[in-house]
Amino acid sequence: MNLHRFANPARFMRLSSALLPWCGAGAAALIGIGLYLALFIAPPDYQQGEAVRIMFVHVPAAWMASLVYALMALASAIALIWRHPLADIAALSAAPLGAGFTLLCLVTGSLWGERMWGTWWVWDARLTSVLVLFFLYLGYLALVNAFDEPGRGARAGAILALVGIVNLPIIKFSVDWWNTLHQPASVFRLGGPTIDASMLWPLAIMVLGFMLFFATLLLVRMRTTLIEAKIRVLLLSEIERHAAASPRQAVAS
Amino acid sequence: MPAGRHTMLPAAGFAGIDLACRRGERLVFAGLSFSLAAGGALVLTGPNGSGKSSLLRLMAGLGRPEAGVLSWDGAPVGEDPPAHRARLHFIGHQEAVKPLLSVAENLAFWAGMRGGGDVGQALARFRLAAFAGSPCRLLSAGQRRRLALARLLASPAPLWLLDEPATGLDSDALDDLQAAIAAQREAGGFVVLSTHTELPMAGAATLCLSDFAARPA
Amino acid sequence: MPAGRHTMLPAAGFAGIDLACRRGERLVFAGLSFSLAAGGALVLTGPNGSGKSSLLRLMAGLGRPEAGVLSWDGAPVGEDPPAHRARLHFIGHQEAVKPLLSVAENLAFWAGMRGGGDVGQALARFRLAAFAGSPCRLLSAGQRRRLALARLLASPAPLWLLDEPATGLDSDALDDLQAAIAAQREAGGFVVLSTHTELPMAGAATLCLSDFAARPA
Amino acid sequence: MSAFRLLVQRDLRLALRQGGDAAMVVGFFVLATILFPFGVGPEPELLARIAAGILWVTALLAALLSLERLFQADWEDGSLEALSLMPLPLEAQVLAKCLAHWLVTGLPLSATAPLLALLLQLDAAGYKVLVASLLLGTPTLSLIGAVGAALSLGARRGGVLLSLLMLPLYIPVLIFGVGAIEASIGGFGVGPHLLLLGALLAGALPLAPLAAAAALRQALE
Amino acid sequence: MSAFRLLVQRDLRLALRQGGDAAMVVGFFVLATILFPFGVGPEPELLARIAAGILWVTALLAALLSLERLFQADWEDGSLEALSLMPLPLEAQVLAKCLAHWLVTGLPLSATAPLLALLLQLDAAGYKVLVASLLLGTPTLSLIGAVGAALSLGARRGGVLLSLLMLPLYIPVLIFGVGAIEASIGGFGVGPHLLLLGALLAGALPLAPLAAAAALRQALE
Ligand code: HEM
Ligand SMILES: Nc1ncnc2c1ncn2[C@@H]1O[C@H](COP(=O)(O)OP(=O)(O)OP(=O)(O)O)[C@@H](O)[C@H]1O
Ligand SMILES: Nc1ncnc2c1ncn2[C@@H]1O[C@H](COP(=O)(O)OP(=O)(O)OP(=O)(O)O)[C@@H](O)[C@H]1O
Ligand SMILES: [Mg+2]
Ligand SMILES: [Mg+2]
Repeated sequence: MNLHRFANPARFMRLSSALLPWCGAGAAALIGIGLYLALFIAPPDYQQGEAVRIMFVHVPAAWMASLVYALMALASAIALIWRHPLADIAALSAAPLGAGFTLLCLVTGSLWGERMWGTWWVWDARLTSVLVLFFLYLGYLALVNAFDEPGRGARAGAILALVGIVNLPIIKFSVDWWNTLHQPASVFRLGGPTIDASMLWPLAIMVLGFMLFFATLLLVRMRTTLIEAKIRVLLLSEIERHAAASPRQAVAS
Repeated sequence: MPAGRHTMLPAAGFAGIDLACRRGERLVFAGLSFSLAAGGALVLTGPNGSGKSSLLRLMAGLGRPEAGVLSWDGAPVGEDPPAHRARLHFIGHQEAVKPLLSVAENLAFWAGMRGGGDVGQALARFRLAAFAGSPCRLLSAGQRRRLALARLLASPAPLWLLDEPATGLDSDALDDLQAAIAAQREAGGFVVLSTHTELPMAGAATLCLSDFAARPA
Repeated sequence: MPAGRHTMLPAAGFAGIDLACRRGERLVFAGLSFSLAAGGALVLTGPNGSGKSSLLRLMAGLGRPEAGVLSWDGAPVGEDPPAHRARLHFIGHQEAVKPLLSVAENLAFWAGMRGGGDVGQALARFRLAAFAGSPCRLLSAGQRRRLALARLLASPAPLWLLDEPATGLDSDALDDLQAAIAAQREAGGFVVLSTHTELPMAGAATLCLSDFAARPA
Repeated sequence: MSAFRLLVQRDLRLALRQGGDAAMVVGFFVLATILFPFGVGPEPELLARIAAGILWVTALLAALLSLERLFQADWEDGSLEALSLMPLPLEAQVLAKCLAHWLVTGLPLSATAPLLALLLQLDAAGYKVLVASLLLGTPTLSLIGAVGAALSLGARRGGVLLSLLMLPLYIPVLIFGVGAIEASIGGFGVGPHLLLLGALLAGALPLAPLAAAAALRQALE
Repeated sequence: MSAFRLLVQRDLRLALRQGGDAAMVVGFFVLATILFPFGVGPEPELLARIAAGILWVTALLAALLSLERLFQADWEDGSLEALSLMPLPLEAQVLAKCLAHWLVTGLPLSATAPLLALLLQLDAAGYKVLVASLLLGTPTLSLIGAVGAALSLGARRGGVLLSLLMLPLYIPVLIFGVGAIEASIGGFGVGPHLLLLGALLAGALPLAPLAAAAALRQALE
């Protein structure tokens, strides 16, 4: 509603500009090391062969997908309850990133599935909940961008994000139930042998790298939004100075 | 809102102080103040797009002012929205008439939502009694407008906010409208209306919105 | 249609003879005749529901008269509907403005459907040039009306049928409308319009619809 | 008459007089169900196998379609603005509109379902539970849908948006609804499924009007 | 630019900008298809068995739904009245509106279908024919639907009724469409089915605009 509220997040700008280089560099380094370990050091799986290396992207992406949604819903709650302007911007900035991670998880999973099960898709409970999560993100993004006034989209989106987080465990639970009710005939079961240490390390490094990568992009997106808002406020105050018209009174009885 | 602000509000009546309104990116008007005592009337004029409808919507509580306060009997209107809603009638450009319901059904619904009232008399006062049973789909443009205005009489409210109420009315209906406004003011009510035509009213203040334009339209 | 009828039709101009109109079950008016020569104007007045809009729709060929003939240069209009459509502009109560299209897009569409015209100039004549790029959703009531009227200037047509064109217009826009009507008449065009307010026009004939009421409304 | 009942009555009257969106629901339901045998082929075993799923999915789609216009007509003709200025709280108004919506969609839908189940050769054991699950599930659909309809009011691409918003939220209702029918056909207990449907309804009943009213308020600003 | 192209362009622009009824089609199509596995269960063989039918039925329903409002918006805001007074014959206008409708519904629908076919485990042999049959069949749906939409404008109640009246006309399209896909999966020739779909289109192309324009004219009177 009031653009002036967006105009003074000076502290955030200072803090974020100090953090940004560290996050960026950390993300690049961790993902670089992680990829190197994953592609060249980790041994091929005795069952799955080289295809197992997809895991090092797939699993972090899957975790980030739900983590980001939780963060987005938290930010939305703060935005709705305390009307904190930065929370709105954080939620808006996080959503496309979360959708990206979800898509990455789906695509890598699909590619993997084609190699391992000979099919791009099965209606497995876990796969299905990721698909539904992806639709939650898409709905949020579509809603936020469907209004001309940016403020309206943000508020509608915040309501939706909260409704979505309430629903997320319900979906997870119901999908699990659904899938056990009609036991699929010949579907590969996920989460086979416990992971070996030689794979655990690269995986942990990749996960950390993904988190820092997310933090970097989030900060960049929030900063751009704030700078854009600042420019708009400057333009508007210019207009308002023009409009310092002599206030008149109309009184009637 | 700083406490100091409240002391400026007039102790009685309907008033607005230093109001500004933004539609989308544009500041439509700014620095607008008015005050009305019981029985007062305020006529909003100004060229197309100067913000008459926008101001009336603010007064109704549909949307918040970008700056400034609206007050009723000294208390900011935003502090108790339900109380404000209960005391006003708002008739906008759109008539909120359902084509499928009959004239009487339409009016009875709106009156009933506010606790009920005398539908038959309100229809008669706007010369719609003969149409009471016919579906609103069949009404001519002016008849629809009269039906919208009949809501004012079907259930009482101290504050009337009317956006170009005279649109499409024939001269008889215009007289009816003016009589209704006069009766409302006599009873101590408040009337704010926008118009492009002459609507003579005794002792009404006029506010020309173009005097408060934030930038030339 | 009996051949004898045609001989009564005036050899030039736009005329209607002994027209009657039924809406639903009701005969709205009957025995109504008029005739307009080039440059002529006809003002329709009458109380709400007396049939002004209904008559204008008949003139446009939207619906057929219950009785009587409409003629153009001596030939019944119903004989060649496409030719009649090509020669008229009809602006009804509803504005046929798409909220999602920009002001210029809206006007360019309607002009283009009639073979094209000067959109920019028409917008300028109704002081809408500044809004050309903005979506019509954002227009105020009067601005929408002006956009509808701009169709008259964007593509030429000899016959203008305008249903309460002055609704919601500010005084500048009213002047623009009157100037446009005067220019149209000077160029030998015909203008028929309905109104509830005063719209001074030199040498215009007035038809009060209540004089032809088939039964008191 | 209380304002709440008045609003329900008005919406019912409009729906019954026009038939438009509400009767469309039942029409759509019947139509879609009739089309399936043409699409998947007439084998009775196959149809029986998928009957519960088809009935629930089409019922859900039918409800979704009518919801798109739950607030739309009132929004377009200025009624929503006027309603928001009435003394009755907006939350109660949403509830009233949902109730009216359910009475002209969910209820007739539940009543028609057994007939269509016959057409699709649903196992006779499933009829009662089919109706029960629809009666318990469709009010939740109306309530959740009201949130979506309010959120997408005045948005560009309202239609797609609504489908997109509602898809994830409707899935649990669908799963438990179908689950109940299949359990009863398979001879298992239907209690848990119906209880879960009831729990979803109990949750939606207070929360959905709150969320929808908040969305409406900001749409009107 | 010719008036015909102008009208197509305007309708496209409106559809793309609002998305409303037209883009809703694709949303609905995706939504409905994704819901089916939840309804009938996740077994790949069963899904593959009914995939062609589900895809065609939902495509048909999606087209039907958007058609109901093909003329509605223009009718409500006075545009239809104004259009009927334009020099371009109403028949050509109907054709233009159908073309625009197909471009924003039938075309994207045909393009999305393979992706959904993947989710439903349709046999790989059927993909090409699926797209071809939709490309040939959906224009016919738009044309037939336009007649129904025009008829339902004048009628006070009965949008549904008229959709039901149109149903018998839709069923042949559905049967030949699904038939083509199943033939290609089964290794039979798809020629006859596609030829029949083409014949239906060739018949609808001149007749439907005539009928729809006549219905519109009397709705406007
Ligand atoms: C589109 C398809 C897929 C999706 C949406 C998907 C989704 C997920 C998700 C959400 C997780 C995180 C679960 C958790 O931490 O609880 C995960 C982990 C994992 N996925 Fe996938 N997956 C897909 C395909 C596959 C395939 C084809 C394979 C291997 C054959 C696979 C193997 C794994 C493994 C090994 C993990 C490791 C973590 C664990 O054991 O829980 N996924 N996947
Ligand atoms: N579709 C319809 N069916 C039946 N009667 C109708 C229909 N439309 C209008 N009428 C009736 O026809 C009469 C004439 O209506 P019309 O709209 O022509 O009046 P008008 O002179 O334009 O009035 P106004 O000044 O209010 O615009 C009215 O009494 C109206 O109730
Ligand atoms: N939803 C909106 N978003 C952005 N701008 C808007 C919106 N609605 C109106 N406006 C703009 O706000 C300005 C004021 O509009 P408003 O309707 O208040 O004018 P008005 O004085 O009532 O004019 P009229 O006499 O034509 O009714 C106009 O310039 C209009 O373009
Ligand atoms: Mg206005
Ligand atoms: Mg009229």
